[in-house]
Amino acid sequence: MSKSNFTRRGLLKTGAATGAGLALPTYLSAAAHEGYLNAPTGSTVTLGFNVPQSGPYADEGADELRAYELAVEHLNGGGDGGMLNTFSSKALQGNGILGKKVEYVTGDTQTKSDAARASAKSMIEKDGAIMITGGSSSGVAVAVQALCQEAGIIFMAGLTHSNDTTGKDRKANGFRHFFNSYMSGAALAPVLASNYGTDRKAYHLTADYNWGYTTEEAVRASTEAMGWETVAAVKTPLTQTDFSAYITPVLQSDADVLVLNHYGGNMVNSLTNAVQFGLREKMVNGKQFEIVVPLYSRLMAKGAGENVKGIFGSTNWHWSLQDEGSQAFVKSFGTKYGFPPSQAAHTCYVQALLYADAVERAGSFAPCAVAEALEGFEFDGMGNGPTLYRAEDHQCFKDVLVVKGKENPTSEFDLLEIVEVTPVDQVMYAPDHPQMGGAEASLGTCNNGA
Amino acid sequence: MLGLDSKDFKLLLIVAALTMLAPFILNPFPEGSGMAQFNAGYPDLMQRFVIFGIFAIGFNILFGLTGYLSFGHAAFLGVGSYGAMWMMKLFSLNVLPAIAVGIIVSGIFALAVGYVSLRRSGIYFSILTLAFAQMSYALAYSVLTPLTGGETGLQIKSTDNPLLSTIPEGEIGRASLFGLDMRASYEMNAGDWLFTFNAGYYIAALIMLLAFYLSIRIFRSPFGTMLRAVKSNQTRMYYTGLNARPYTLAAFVISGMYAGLAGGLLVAMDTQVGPERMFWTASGEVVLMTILGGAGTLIGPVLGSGVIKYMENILSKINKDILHEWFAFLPDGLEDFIVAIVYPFVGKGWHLTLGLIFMAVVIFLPGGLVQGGQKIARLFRGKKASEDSDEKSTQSTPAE
Amino acid sequence: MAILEVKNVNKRFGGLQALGDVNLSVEENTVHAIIGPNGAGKSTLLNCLIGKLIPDTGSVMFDGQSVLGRKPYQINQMGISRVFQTPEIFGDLTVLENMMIPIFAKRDGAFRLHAFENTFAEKHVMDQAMQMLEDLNMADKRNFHSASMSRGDKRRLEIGMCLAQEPRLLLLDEPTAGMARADTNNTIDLLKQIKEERDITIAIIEHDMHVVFSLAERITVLAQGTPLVEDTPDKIKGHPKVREAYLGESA
Amino acid sequence: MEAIILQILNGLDKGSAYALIALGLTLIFGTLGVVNFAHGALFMIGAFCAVTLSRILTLSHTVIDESKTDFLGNPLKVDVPYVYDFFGQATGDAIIDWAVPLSILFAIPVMMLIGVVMERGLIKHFYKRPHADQILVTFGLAIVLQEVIKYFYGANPIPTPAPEAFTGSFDFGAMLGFDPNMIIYPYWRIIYFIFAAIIIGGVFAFLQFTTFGMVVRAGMADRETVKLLGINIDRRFTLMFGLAAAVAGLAGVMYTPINSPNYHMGMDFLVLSFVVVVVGGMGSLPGAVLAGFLLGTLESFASMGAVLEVLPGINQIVIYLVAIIILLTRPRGLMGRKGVMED
Repeated sequence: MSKSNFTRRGLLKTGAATGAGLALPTYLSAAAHEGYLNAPTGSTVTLGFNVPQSGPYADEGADELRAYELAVEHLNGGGDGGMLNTFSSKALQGNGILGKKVEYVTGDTQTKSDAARASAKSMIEKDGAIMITGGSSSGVAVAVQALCQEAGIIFMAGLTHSNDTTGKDRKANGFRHFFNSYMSGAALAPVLASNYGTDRKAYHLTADYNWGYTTEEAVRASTEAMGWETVAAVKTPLTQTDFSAYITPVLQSDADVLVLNHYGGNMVNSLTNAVQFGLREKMVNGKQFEIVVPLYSRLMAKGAGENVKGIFGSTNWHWSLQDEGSQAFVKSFGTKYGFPPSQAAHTCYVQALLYADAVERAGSFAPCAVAEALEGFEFDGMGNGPTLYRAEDHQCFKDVLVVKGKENPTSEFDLLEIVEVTPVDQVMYAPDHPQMGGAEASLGTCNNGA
Repeated sequence: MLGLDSKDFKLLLIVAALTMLAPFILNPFPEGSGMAQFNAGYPDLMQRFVIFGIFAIGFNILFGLTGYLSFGHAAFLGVGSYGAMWMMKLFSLNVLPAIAVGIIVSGIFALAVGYVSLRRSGIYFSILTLAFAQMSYALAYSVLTPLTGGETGLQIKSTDNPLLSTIPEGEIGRASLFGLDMRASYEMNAGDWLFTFNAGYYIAALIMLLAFYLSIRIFRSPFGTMLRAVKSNQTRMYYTGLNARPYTLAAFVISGMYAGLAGGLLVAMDTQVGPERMFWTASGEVVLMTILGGAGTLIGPVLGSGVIKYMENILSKINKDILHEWFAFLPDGLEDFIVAIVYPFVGKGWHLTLGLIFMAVVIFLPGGLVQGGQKIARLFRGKKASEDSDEKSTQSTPAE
Repeated sequence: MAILEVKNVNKRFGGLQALGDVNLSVEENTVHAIIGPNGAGKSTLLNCLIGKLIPDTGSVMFDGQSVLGRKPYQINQMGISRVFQTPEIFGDLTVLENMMIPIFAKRDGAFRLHAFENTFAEKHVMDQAMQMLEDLNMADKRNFHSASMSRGDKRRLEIGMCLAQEPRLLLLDEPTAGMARADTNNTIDLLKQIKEERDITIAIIEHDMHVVFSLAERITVLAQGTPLVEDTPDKIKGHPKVREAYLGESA
Repeated sequence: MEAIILQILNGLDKGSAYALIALGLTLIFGTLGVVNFAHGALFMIGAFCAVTLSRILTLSHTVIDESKTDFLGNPLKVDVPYVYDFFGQATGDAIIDWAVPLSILFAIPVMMLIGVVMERGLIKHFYKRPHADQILVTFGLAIVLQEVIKYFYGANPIPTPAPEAFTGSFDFGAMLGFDPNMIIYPYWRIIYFIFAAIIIGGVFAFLQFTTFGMVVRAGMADRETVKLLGINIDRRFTLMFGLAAAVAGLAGVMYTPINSPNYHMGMDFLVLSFVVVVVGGMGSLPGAVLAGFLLGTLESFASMGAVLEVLPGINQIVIYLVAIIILLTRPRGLMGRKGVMED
């Protein structure tokens, strides 16, 4: 029996292999054709956009989907071309990918790894998707990335910030454009030191799951290196909604900075609670008490309302950036949807373009060829300045934005202001950094799925 | 036949035929056509149909027969998965020992949870089981991370070297049955149709048939009768010299083992497990599957799980573009109007449709989908047959 | 020989002395009635016999063995079956299944994991159950949903289920309460028939004097938690104390 | 010491939310015998009443401000709420600021109406159905309500702050002779606690001292007899459902400044409130309140760093652990009646 470990429906859409009739069941094996799974043979190619459409991250997922739709439009030559005009690589022609029109399928990750994998599998097995992208949490990213590795499909991660995605759980078929916990820590620490001084006592509240752990570790390491002391680090349940029981002990500790290693609903609630308890008016040891949120997102900042004002954090990208890439993207996104894109939308849009570009440059959809084209790829014009897709761990290295909640927003989107653009050198680390799984972490070998 | 009376045997044959022919039945629409979106005959979903079918069949042995409503059954599914996963990581990539370990681990866990929870009945029992499951979930997510992998869960990694399996350098181990890869598929083309026959699916389906057969045997056994007696009247049971506790505990453990089997199979088909598999909504899902299909009936839970998984995997993938494609034949204004009406119910709105179905079924078909099927069958059979079945209903043919 | 021996049983509920120094002995193969006005402690006494309540002091011996501290199902396994005031049957099951359960219980004990036999293929159990249904004249109703039967039929079934266990002592708790006249008479006839055909001891708690006097061989009158008098029906009828405490009131 | 006092305050605060939700849940169960899985959704809808009112109050017309630009570089469109036009900017701001307290007035009739419609239209037909059916239908309803809210308001949390006047915190410590700023508690949380106490007291008084309440309590004890007395118990039960919905809704309204509401907040509370009700004893109103406060306080204490050092992870499971212990030692919960919901 021939083994085609995943099926390849893309083939059939074209009608090229049909007509055998009932009498002659054909053994299909991907290897027999192009040597890789779901090779597109007709005039179209299908991408799989796997984003949260239900659950707490549904709005973020919806924004990711908007970005993907825009990317598809631009790839197929529609619209104003967006970042295609500013992208340093000029391989993309606006005629689809390798001349094939880009089509897409969507799925709901529900922000659960089981559901996300089910959805990704259906894209691979049923719809013949050649690449999977999207997602709004690290657990899902790691799970889907592992699936794509097994299946032999390229995975372009969406919003995932945990070190693990390109750290200890890195995979040869998976790529991440988004920044990570380590970079947040490294970028934030100098800014915090210059604003709040080097003699600070930090109290960490950490969401009790992998992303929380890596973020706490990263921020602690880099702030302690600046001279800060960590007085306590308390883990909070992921399902917690009211953080009062975790905030009140902060009042009694001698800490003068609270670091909230929370994201999404956790962050909205813990920050709101912290402000309610008057932490921002508090003075400790003659110093103003401060709150820090390592990972910001505009959508979450919106949920926390007034409470974000003046609070430092980091973000992957922000629409107020003035480089031409960002402006081009904001313009086409804003024109199409009426509001500026989020960082999730940005990273997803860029990932879609980077994938398409890599295919063009490789001249093939074969995952290993695409991976090779992406590895070590240096580019610019995508909103983050010169960027490197590092070959060793498939992580993008680029400038990191340190932002703070804006005091006088002019609109409901204008919530964050950029404080500093931390240059890429400051957030660089070795691929075998201990926070990234050490020397043991390995990409494994690339899988073509056939 | 096989210790079943002819009616049950017929049912088993029908279910066997349906599962064996599922790749055809679930793919009724030609590839590339607008309706192909509704095709469900791809390996992953077919596997999920039968695996969650097993889960629901097992749950039904407890809930359908004894009336004890466990609200924490997903814990056994999760524990079974973790057990099977570790077996594959450490011992062998062969799925059989992994599944066996999943069943055993879940069985032991169910014995402990059941022993405590069954001291109470009614909603107090439900809350006890819920509490155990939520504790398992919370601990798996956090404190037990070294054992469970926390949020990320467990996958087979390139660094895993199971004792009995040899994996080529740099490759990641894959679940197999004596060398047969679970993901191996054979595809058949017939005109515009494409049918996929997946090794993993057929293994899961055979196990499901076995599980279904065992459940029929349990339903028809004196043990099954005793379980129904527990549901019906515990007082009379005690005053008939019978101790209800070991009966309910046995049912609880058996259904926990079914859940472990389902959990082990999930890992065998897709080598990954995460803690949200044990969250209370997952426990709620199997309750809904069972009630939706028809609690206490043989085939109901399988139907119920099929409907819910279908919604989750098919309906959720319908996006605006696909709707526009479907209704493209309409005049523009009308097309937009129809799409606007339909869109909230599909894609990201699939939960809404699911909620409406729950309500509709329970309002109009109190006996679940099985009752709906009986109603339709009665319509077709006409008046004479309807008299028969009326008589039957007063005679209470147990469960089908 | 006394099959059931109750000695010095006391039971208090808070300030209420429900049973005070109850002594009672039921002879083998007799029909023994326990009567008394409302609140006399009949039900409390019964509950002490079958393990639902544990007396504060005293002993309850069945066939030479103490029943105290045993669970209801263990006491049942010793040979005591109970018929309830409102028929307790397995309402969701068919009449035949109802009848088979006590036979399984007798054969297999309190628990057995016989999950792979077929209920209706257990020929021996089936035959016994059918025989019992024949005896009860209920064979034609064997496939009825038992909850949908008349109260009289339910009572009949319940008594049958108890008999199917071949108990040595059958306890009846107001077996005709709330029944229509015809059903009551049917039940009396059934009990008479049982008494004649089987070697069985029957203890009956009853309100309805018609029932008591048509069945009982000995009667214990209970008042305010204490046995007033114990004697044959004829003597009880004329007993002044009884008239005063009980019959006088109800007459 | 300070830490303990603060955790007690936290517990009372958290407990009041649990108690309010559990109160309505057990009220519905006690009067109607219905297991209402949509109760969390009622809480959520209450919260969105506040969101809706603040949206209504900020209904705006747009004015183009040429001096500023929006993100695309076009002249900025500034939204001017109509209330500014009606009352002037200062009064208008004050009204918008007070949106949450005002929502109480708005939420009571809305929630009563929703409750009554729900009971008449759906729940009524499920009184005699098995609990499993009730669970399925109310769970379905909860999903539907949730999805409808998500459709209109999105999935993101929506900030709904308390009025400016209540945003500070109160220094208990200074009052009790501790160092200042050691034991402070936000005004709004204190208000929430007082509000909960008033509502709970009100419901109890209503059931205790009014004829209506007496009939309902009699109906809870023995529905058939009350019916035989020729009293229209059904209509009263409908009103009870409305009342329970209003209690849940008000709990939601007042909760919005504490945590920004989102569409699934009801589900987050549902499981916990069921645990609270069962620990308190099904159908027991005082039990629900007691259990609410008890579990709230325990949860707070389990979250203390000192406790977590000894027992890591205890904060995540303490409620369930306590529920298990209580249910095993006190079979019918803290104050439950015998035989209720045991089959």
